[in-house]
This record gives sequence, structure tokens and C-alpha cells, in this order.
Amino acid sequence: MQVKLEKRPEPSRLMLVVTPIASVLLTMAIGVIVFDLLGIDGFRAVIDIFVSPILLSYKWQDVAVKAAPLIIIALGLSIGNRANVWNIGAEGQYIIGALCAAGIGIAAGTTGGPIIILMMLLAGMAGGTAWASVPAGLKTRFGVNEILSSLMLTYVAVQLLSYLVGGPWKDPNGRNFPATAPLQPEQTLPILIPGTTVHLGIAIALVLPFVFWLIMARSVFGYQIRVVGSAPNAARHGGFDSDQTVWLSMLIGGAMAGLAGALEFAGALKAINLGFPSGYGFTAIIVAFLGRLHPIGVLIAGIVLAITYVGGQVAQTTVKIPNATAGIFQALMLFFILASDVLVRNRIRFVRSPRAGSGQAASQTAGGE
Amino acid sequence: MNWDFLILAIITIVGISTPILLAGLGELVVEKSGILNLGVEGMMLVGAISGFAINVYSGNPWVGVAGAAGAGALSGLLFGFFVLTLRSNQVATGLALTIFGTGLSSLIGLSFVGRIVPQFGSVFPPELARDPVLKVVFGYSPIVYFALLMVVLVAWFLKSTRSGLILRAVGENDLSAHSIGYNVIGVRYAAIAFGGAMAGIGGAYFSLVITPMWAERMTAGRGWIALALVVFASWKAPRLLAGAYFFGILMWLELNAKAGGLSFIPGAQAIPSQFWAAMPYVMTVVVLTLISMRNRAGLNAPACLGKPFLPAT
Amino acid sequence: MAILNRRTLIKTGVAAAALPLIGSRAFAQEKLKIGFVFLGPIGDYGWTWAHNKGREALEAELGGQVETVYVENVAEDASAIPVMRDLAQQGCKLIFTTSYGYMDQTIQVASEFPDVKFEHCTGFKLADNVSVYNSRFHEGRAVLGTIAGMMSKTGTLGYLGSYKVPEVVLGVNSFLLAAQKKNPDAKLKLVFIDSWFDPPKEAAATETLLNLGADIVTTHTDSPAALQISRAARALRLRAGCGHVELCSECPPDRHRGHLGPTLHRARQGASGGHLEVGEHVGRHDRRHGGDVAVQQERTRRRGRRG
Amino acid sequence: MDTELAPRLALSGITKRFPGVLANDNVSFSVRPGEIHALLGENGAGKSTLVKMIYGIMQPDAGEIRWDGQVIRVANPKAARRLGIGMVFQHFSLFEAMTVLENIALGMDARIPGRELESSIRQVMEQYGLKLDPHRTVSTLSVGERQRIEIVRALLLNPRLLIMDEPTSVLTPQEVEQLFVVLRQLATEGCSILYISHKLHEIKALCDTATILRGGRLVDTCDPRTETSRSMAEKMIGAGLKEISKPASRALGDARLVVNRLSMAAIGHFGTALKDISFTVRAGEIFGIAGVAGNGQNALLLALSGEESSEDSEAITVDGAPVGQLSAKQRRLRGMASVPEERNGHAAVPDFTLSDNTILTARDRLGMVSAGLIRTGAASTYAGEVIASFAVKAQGPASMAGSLSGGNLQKYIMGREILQKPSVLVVSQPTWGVDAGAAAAIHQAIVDLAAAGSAIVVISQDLDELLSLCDTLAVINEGRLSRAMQVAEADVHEIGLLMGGIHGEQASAPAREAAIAG
Repeated sequence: MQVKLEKRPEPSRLMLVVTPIASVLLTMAIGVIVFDLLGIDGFRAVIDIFVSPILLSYKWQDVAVKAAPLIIIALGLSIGNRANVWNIGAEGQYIIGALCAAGIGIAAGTTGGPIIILMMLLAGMAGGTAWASVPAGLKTRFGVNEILSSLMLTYVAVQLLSYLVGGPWKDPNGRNFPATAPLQPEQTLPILIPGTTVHLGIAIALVLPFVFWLIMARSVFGYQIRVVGSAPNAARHGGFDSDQTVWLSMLIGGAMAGLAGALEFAGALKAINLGFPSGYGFTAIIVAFLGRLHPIGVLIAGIVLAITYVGGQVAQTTVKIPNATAGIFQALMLFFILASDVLVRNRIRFVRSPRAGSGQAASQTAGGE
Repeated sequence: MNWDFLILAIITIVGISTPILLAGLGELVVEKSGILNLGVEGMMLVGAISGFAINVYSGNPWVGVAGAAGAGALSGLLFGFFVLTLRSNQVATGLALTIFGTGLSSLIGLSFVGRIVPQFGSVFPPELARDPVLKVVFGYSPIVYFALLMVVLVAWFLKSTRSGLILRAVGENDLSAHSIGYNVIGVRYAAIAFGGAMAGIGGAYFSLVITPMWAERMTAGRGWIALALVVFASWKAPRLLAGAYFFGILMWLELNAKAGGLSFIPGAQAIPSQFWAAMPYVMTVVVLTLISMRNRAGLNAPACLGKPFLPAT
Repeated sequence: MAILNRRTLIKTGVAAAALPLIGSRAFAQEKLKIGFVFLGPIGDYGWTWAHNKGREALEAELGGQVETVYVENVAEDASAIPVMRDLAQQGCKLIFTTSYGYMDQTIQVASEFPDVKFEHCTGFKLADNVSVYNSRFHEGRAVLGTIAGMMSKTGTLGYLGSYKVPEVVLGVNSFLLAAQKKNPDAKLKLVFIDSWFDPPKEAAATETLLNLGADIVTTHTDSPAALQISRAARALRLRAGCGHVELCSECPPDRHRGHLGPTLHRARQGASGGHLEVGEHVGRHDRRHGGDVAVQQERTRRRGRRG
Repeated sequence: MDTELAPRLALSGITKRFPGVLANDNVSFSVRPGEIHALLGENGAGKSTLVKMIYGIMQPDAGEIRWDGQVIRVANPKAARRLGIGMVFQHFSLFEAMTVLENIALGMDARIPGRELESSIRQVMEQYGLKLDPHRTVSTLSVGERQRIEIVRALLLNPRLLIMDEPTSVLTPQEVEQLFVVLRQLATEGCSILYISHKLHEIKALCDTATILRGGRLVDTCDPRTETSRSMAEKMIGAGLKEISKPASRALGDARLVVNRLSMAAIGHFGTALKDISFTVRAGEIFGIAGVAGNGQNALLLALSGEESSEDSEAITVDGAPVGQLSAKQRRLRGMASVPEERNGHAAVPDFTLSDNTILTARDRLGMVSAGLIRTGAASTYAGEVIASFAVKAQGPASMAGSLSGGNLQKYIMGREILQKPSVLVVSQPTWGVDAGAAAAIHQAIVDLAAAGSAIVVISQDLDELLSLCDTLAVINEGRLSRAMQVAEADVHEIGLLMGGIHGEQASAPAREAAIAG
């Protein structure tokens, strides 16, 4: 007997929806077992990480603040991934976006108001776009692998941030700590719900998935992205230029990451220090996959991931596990969702081992693996 | 500048280069087989804590290193299972492995904070290892010599053995290799396990040699530098060695820039330390571009790197 | 930040504003819940490690009276706010925010929870329910400098700094000035690694300092990497030693201490139902009482500023 | 056993059936030691299936294979090699970044130390005059040199039968000459050669015997040296062609599509360059392009559809307007439509619904887009129209394209283009793998479209189809197009010669050399 994967004629829609949910549940189940084995109250840990942030209403704003950048970045990345363009440098684009917004803030001095805020957001998008244009250009011009180039540029961005906040942009009143001066209150994003930290960026993160959904489902551009990812030759036949697709998907990914950086800066953190690069750009890749590269899926996945972050902090104080543990859960969810792609596209069949030796058998088993 | 300065500089550079050399060497073999594993940092951390923990229990650093290699290989195989058997996306799975390894090592490490471990003795007679001059040759941890040995072995393996030839063939054209009759998946599993083992030893170098202790995230991003290094070395083992030491020199320059002690390089103080810190990545992009600009002829980038293996059924 | 071996503090002034943090009632039955916001992992062997030791000592000493919780790896930005808020919401009545970078966040959250007392380490902003505490690290540094001045053969001293911030600079100056009292020709090689915690970089930087001629290295970073490196560098007759954490010549992780004093003292005050008064508390290291636990009141000054 | 009497290889009654196709039907012939034996036939005649069974890649359903007189079963290629059967594939795939030596080592069944292998390679190369540096990287080699690697690899096994599958399709004439020298030498040494080709002049020049297959059946085994090209062509494409149903003569209008000296470089190693292609299609005309597969049909389709644009904008004109440099999208706006031969993944996206698949090519002409947004209603309506008009068996516009049978998908794709009323339609293999009913429907639709005044180009390997459908016909061979012939006056034998690479006076030797040099 061997396990054989059999390609489904059509991807299973049921599996498409069931597998992400199953991945989360399976992750929780494994969490309970593993933690119990480690002598930690596994049930409590899993509840705290996955459920407490939902039950405790005062945690909602924290979840929202964490989810916003994840969702926005993941939306941009999911476009590229759909077209088989692998921008994994969103972290760098996020950093550059925040720096550009900070540049506008610093240049504006004490001036504030909607115009300045708008300029900051636009500058953030421009910065992220510019940073993403390097791998896009290298890819279309010279065929440079965008996975590697965009990853490398992330670390260049980190150093640029380090240089700026520790040098030219250092807060003169900051006791020499490497950080920018806090934004003027008139330069920060408006708070939508008084008394909370829910800022404008969260509204943007809630609206954008629907905009992206509209674009992906209804626009010619979304169609182009889907065709290029699904059947490149058909895309060429349909008159869609592959270089253009690379450019657009990279730049949109960069713009979204840059926007997220600007929003995080102007809405949540209000100053940039060396701790600014917090890995949102990488986690967003998980969000994009967990959301099945679908804008609404990304919205939900972003919230789920944010819950695990917030829940991870809860679990630190309750069952006393290190906060990196939340990463185990995030990784497990992603492992499962990626693995379950197999089920979406294939069904599993158990077949008898074919007769060895004959040429036919050899060719049958060749693909079965 | 005097000799002492030079000798100590070399010792520092060799020290900071060794973990990226080890992890890079493993990743080189993995990438040569056509797989891109972005989980190096995670595998290094798993190796660091495993090596440390096993050293605590066994009291023997050698056993610790072996354990680190085993744990690294296991985490690599986890990646392999998803990527090879279930054919999940390599990029996303690799990132997940890094996150996973970071979390797992923190969790395991909880009970190892503050423990003391036995350390490696010198492989050479102490007179040699401590000689003010000869220590530049004899004064390193055994893992440093192991790393150098592995460079030679990997270079020989890839260039001169049939197994190495098959491994390269699999990375170059998996479908052809498959049609000739080679076991593409099996070769890649082996490569990934080796890559994990080397990353694990690289991680153990932190927890057993550089700073014999366990601390969360103690590899501090060196796994990403190792990834850059493989590209910088254009997938050649001898160049990887040179590249590792070159990156080591850049890291050393960064520190010297911060120390303001760079009087021996005119004007160097004016260069922000971040410049040196960014150099490995910038140069990697430049090298990558040069590689891609020329015809692929004579280049080593594995043609199947990062692409899924989809044999016709 | 700092480090502290703290001892304690005091306070004065203002009692008017000071809240009866813990009122006298109820403490017999109800445990005082104390929260800690940590910058690094508790396994960093440095700043956070020492603070956590203080937390553990607190539980050991006041076991029945207090319950402690902590959150580690909290970034020094706005994301610390929800963490502090969460601790307050969980019922902590006393919260230690253990790094300078939490200053504004502490002030903000404190304003939302007037009945919770906050103790912020190394900052300078006060509020009705926010005190700051710190140690006189420079005194310890001066002791180190004195020793270094007397023992160094080469007259070149190494100092592994983290960030070029006032506290660190203060330590550097006192170290060097003290050393120069003993050896007027003493010179200092100084590296800032722009990080509190990066063991490989700390290790390499230490080697760099040794390479630049230093035969004694002191550190103001969090991991013991520098100590381990200097210890390994046997060519130096004098092993380098000792950071801000603890004066010791055999450094490894088991010998670190710190932070205990002020932490303990303040918590003890709270747990015993006494008033915690707001102010600036500065502790001094005092080995006579076992170093870490000794607490002495030294000075109190109430400042007018509020966050 | 007596090798003088027993043929080296003898096939008798070999039959191989695939779902829906009888690939080989009771084929019998034999190959003597030292004989160069041609297997001649059009694409789909069953040559490849036959040699795959000899080489052990497939097993016959019936019949027996004798080797030196003994009945054998060739389980797999390795077993074939052990018997002494070597094969050089038409589309060999080598490891580009590796050296010649490494490539050969990888393909050997035995582990031979590098130095030893190198000396045997050098020996083989010297023996047969094959020039190749074992240490060169494959990516720096020409296609002919790459083929030499495959030949050397096969020769290292000291084969007693060497199968060559269309070996010259990628070679220059000089390389072909060199190859023939090697093959003749091998034959004189006693190695039998089974030479698959459709090129009549090569077979006449090289082979001792020719076995001609058509439609999976053996038509004849003859001596090519005594046959004429014409007689072999006749056998290859079928002398007994069914009655050509001449299309009712239509009044043709003005020239709508004019291709003028269109040239294009080859894409990839196995692509075919287009050389100086010129033809004109008038309104109402159906223009057929015949030829054996792999002679530039794909390149021509891509060049006409706009997926590959030409450097010369005047090389292609539609209704007088130059479109050579326009993109596929722009050409479609000018009224050009095209249907490539590969349905899944090229003409249509299998993972998309039929409705979404209309958007691929019909979005601009049929107003399915407004302000950058797709009007899904319009797409769905149009998909429904196509399904209804072309009797496509599908659940409806929401069906996945990949779930349709080949014939239905082809009808859908043809319908999608035809209902757009293009002024020029270029279609490749319109009825490939399509059942008779669907084929008739597609043919009718093409005729109707022409009757409505469109200019139509049909590229097909099915000569019957072209003869019955087209007004005019030309043959493509090695990237060149013959002169156009009126189907009504066409000489089937001449077409056969053209398909077999006999260019007659049109492709004189000097012109050919010049083209290659350029």
C-alpha cells in the first residue's frame, strides 16, 4: 500500500474554507498536548493565547492595533504571491515607509493637520514603493531572484533606520537615546474611538480588504494577477505583460508595506526607535497564506495572528511561558495551512503498490512520490 | 599597527565568521539541491539550545555539538516533510521554521537559563594554543577547525564525488534527474538534513563556544547573514569560506567604527558603523545582480532553486 | 538602563497626593499583586535577569503577601502601553516598569489607573502615582575604575557600552576618572554596540577592545558575553571583569545580582500596608548587607513635574 | 545463434492502444545488423510509440519483439541498454550548468571513475570524429554539440542498435552531414540504426531500408534508394486520400492579412526560427498551413497573435495597417483573433470558469470592461452565448474550463473567438484531439466565419483537414513557408515533398546557406 495523491479536477472549495479552520483547531490541540508534556497547563495556555483576547473586551483594541499592519502588509503581499512574485522584503519596505513618514513629520516641524498627515501616509507609500522597486527592477531587467534581493534589502533598511534615528534624526531632547522625537499631537492619526488606541489606521485596515477584494475579483488588474499566477502562457495569450505584472505586484506590495509602516508610526508608536522593526513584514507572509491569499481571508487571518500575539502576552502572566511561544503557534498554523494545500488540490488515495519492474508501473509511480 | 593587534584581529574575525560559515555551508548544500530554506535562523536557535541542554546533561561538549547537529537536522527534516512530501511553499515554510525555531528554543530554554556547562578544551597542546603568536593558528575552538574541514569536505563532495554530482543535477534540473532515474525527493531530504545539522552546529557555536550560556535569540540574526553568504559566494564552497571571513571583517570593521579605534584606516571614523553593517547585504545584492546579468553559463546558481518539483504524473 | 543594585529609596514629600496605594485594610487577606514589565528576556543575564532575581527574591521573602507577574521582551515603544494596561486590569496594584524607554507610556497608563502605583526605573517623569527609582551606578563604576587603574598593566581600559545615553556616559566617566586617580595615564577604549543585548556582538566587541590594547574590560550591556570572553582570553594576566550588574571577578551567570534593593524595598512597603510615597528614589550599592538586599534610605526629593 | 540469419531486431504484430487511439496496429518489420533503417511517417503515425516500446519505456499490448532471434520483453530503458539498445531523443534535456563529462556520467548506468570515463569518451570521440571538449559547460554549447553529448553517451554503451528520434530537426546542414558520417561509420561496424524522420531527402541519402507508417499501420517497407521522394511522400501522407471536397468557390475580397518577409529568432533551444515568411489572406479566404510538427508552427502562431512581436512593424499588416510591433491586446483591438494549439494553460485557464475565460481574449472587443472593472454580467452572458451557439457540453458559464472534455473546451475556445467576429482569425490545430462531431462543428464555424468576410489562417498537421477546409495552402518546413497553392489545383505529392523537406527550386541551396549564415 502506498499513499497516492490524485489531482482533483477542480480545487475543493470546501477544503479551501475548512482547512484554515482545521489548521487553527489542530494547532490548538497540539498546543495543549505539547505544553502538558512540558509540564505547563496546556489547556489554560491555549485558551489564554487563542480565546482570552476575544473574551476580554479591553483586549480588543490591542488586537486591532496589532492586526492593522499585518492585514495591510499581507494584502499587498498576497497580490504578489498570487502572481508568483515573491516579495519577502516587506519588513524593509515597512521600515522605509515609516522613515519617510517620519521625514515628513520632522520636516513639517510643529505644523500638523490633515494635510500633513496625508502627506506622511503618501510619503510612506512612496518610500515602500521605492524600496520594492529595486528588486522589481533587478528582476525584470536582469532576472535577479526577487526572494533573495528583497530579503537582503530588508537588512539594509534596518541599518538605514539605525543610522537615521541614532544620527541625523535623533530626538534632541531624548537624552541621546536613538529614537526620533515623538510626533506632534497634531501630526498623529486621529483616534476613532475616544479613550482607546483605535486610530485611523485600523479603519483603513478594515476597509482595504474590501477594496482589494473588489480589485482582485472585479478589476482587469486583478484578473491579470490571477491569470499570470495560474497560467502564465494564457496570460501572454490574453495580452498581459509579465514584466508589468512583476512591477505592479511588487510595487503594490511595497506601497502597502510602506503605508502600514507610516500608519504604525503615525497612529500607534508616534516615534521610531531601534525596536521599530518588529517582524510585521515577515509575519504578514504567514497572514497572507493563512488567509489563502484572499483579501477577506487576510482580514480574518490578520486578526487571528494578532490574537495570538496579544494572547501570548496574556499567557506570559498566567501560565508563565515565554512570549516567543506564541511564535510556535503561529508557525504551526502556517505549517498546517501550507500542508493542507495538498488537500485542496488533491485527494488522497491509498493504492496497492504497483507491480515492480514493469515500465508502466515505473511511470505510474513516478509522480506519486 | 603591531603584530599583536593583527593576531587578535584575526582571532576575532575567525570567531565571528565561524557560525555563519557553518550555517552557510549547510545552506549551500541545500540550495545546491534546488531547495531554498529560509529557516536557517530557526535551525540555528534549535541547535543552540539543544547543544546547550545536551551539554548540561551529558557534561560533554562534544556530545552537545552532536546533539545540536541532530536537533538541527530534525528541524530541517520537519521543513523537508512539508516542502518535499507535502509540496508546500518553500518561502513561507522556511519563514515559519524560523519563527517556530525561535519559539521552541525559548520554551526549551526556560529551564536552562543560568546553567553552567563544561567547555571545549583546546585541540592542541596548551603551549601552542596560548602562544602569543602561534595562537593565531592553534588557539581556536575545535568547532572552528571542524568548520574548515567541512569546507574542504563539502567542496570535494560537490566537485568530485558521484553523489555530489547527483545532488547538483537534482538542483540543476530536477525533472531531468527524475527522468534519468534519480530519487529527487530522497536527495533533497538528505541535503536538507545536512543543512539543518550544519546550522545546528553553527547555533551551538554560540551557546557552547562564544558565550557558553543560553539566552533567547542569542544567534541575533546570523542565520540571515548565512543566507546572504551563500548567494555572495555564488554557491561555491571555497568562495563561501572567503566570503565568511570577508563578512567577518565587515562585522569587525563595524565594531571598530563604533570603537573609534580605526585610526589605521584614514577617514574610517567618519563612516557610520551602520555602513559596515549593511555592507554584507548590499554586496550580496550586487553579486546577485552581476551573476544574473551575465549569461548563466559557468555560474553556479542552481536552476531549480526555490521552485517546486512537479513531475508529470 | 541601568542596573541597579538598588537599594533604596525614599521619598518624601507630598504625601498629599500619594495614594494610599494599598490601603491599610485588606492586606491581610488580599495579596498584593505586583506586575513587572521587562525589556529583555529574563534569561539575558543582565538587566532583566537581575530585575527578575529581584522579583523572585520578593516572592521568596514576602511569599504569602504578594503575587508577582511579569511580561518580558516588551518593546520600548507604544506597544508597551497595552502590556501595562493589561497588568493593571489583571489586578496589579504595583507595577514596575523597568526601563527608561517606558517613561511616557508609564505616565500615560498611570493616568488611566489612578489607584495603581507605578515604579519606573531610571526615568525622570513623576506623577501622583508614578515614582522613579535608580541606583547610583556611578559609584560602583568608580570602584571598578579604581581597581582597574590600580591593576591595569597597559593603562588601556576597555568599556563595552550599549547606547550613548546619559546613564552609560555617567558610568564611563566615573570609571575613567576613578581609574585616572590611580593611574593618570590611563586611557579608555570605548565601544557602543547600539544594543542592550546581542551576545555575539558583545563578544566580538570585547575581543575588539582587547585587541585595541585593553587589558581590563568592563561592560554596560546585558549579557555576560564580555565577561566570558575576557575570561577566556587568558593571555591577559588580569581577567577583565564586571559590568554594571555586579562587581565580581568570576563572572558567569550564576554570579549576577542586581535590582533587588529598590524592588524589594518598595514592595515590602506596599505589602506591609504602609504608604508608598511618590518620589525619586536612589539606591546605593551596599555589600555589607549582602549587596543586593540592603536598602537604605538616602534621599528624597519631590519634583514638581508630572508626566 | 547465427547473426547472419537472425535479424538484430524483429517486430511482429506489435499493437499498442491508448484510450481512444490505436497508436500501433499490428506492425511488423525487422532490422538487420549494420542496417540503417528509416522509420518514416507524419506526426501521429505511431513512430514514437513504436520506438518507446523497443526502448522499454512502454510495453506493447500485443505482438512480440525478437532480439537476435530470441523473444524478449524490454522491461525498462535500463534493460534496453543492457541488451545494447541505445537511444538519442529528439528533445534531450541536459544539465545546463554542468560539464559535458558530468552530463555523460549522470546518464551512465554504471559508476565509472571520472578519469576512466573521460578517456573512454575521448576514445569514442576520436573514433567517430565527434568533436567535443569534455570540460566545457553545456550552456556554452550549440544544439548540435549538445546532441553529440547524447550520441557519445549512447556510443559509450557499445550499442548494437541505436535509435535516433528525429535527430536532424535541430541541426544545421553541416551538422547533419557530420552526423551522417558518424552513423554510416557505426553501421559499417555492425551497429544497426533505427532512424526516425519525415525528411525524405535525408532518408534517401542515408538509409538502406525505410519502413513507412501511417495512422499507426505499416504501409510499406521499401528501399529508399530505389524509391523516389514522390513515391515515398505518397505513401507517407496517403495516396488514397479521400475525395477532396473542394469548397464551393467563394468570391474572395481584398487582402486583409498580409505577412511580408516575417523573420523571427528561435525561442529556446528547441524552438524554430521563422525565416522570411510571406503570404496574403483575403477576405473570405481560408488559408491553410500544412507541415510536420516542430517546423515553426508554434512560432508562427505566436508571431501572428502578437505574443511575440516582430521587429518590423510592416512584416504583418491587417487591412493595410501595420501591426508587427503591436501587442496581442492591441492586435485584438484591430480585429485579429487567434487560437493556439494548447488548450489548457494557453488558450484557456483551466482553473478559471468559462465566464472568466471569456475575459481573457474578449474583454476589450466586447466591452466587458468599464473603468478598469470587469462587467461580470457581460462576461457571463457572452459565455452563455458561446456555450449555446457552439453546443458546448458544460454546466454553464460557471463551469471550470479544466473540467470540460478536450473537444468541448476546443469548441468553447473557437466559439469565444469566432463570435467576436474577428476580421482575421489565426487558429492552430483546430480539431486536435476532438471527436468527429465537434470537429465538423468547428469546421462549419470556420467556413461560416470566412463566408462572413473574415480572413482565416488554419495551421494544422492534418492534411485532410486542410484540403477539405481551405481555399489556399502552403507548407511550413524548418521555419520557411512554401509558395501558396490553390487547394483546387494542389498536387498532394508536391505537398508531401514539401513537408518532407524537399524544397525544389524554391529553396535553392545557396539561398538556404545564406539564410543560415545570416
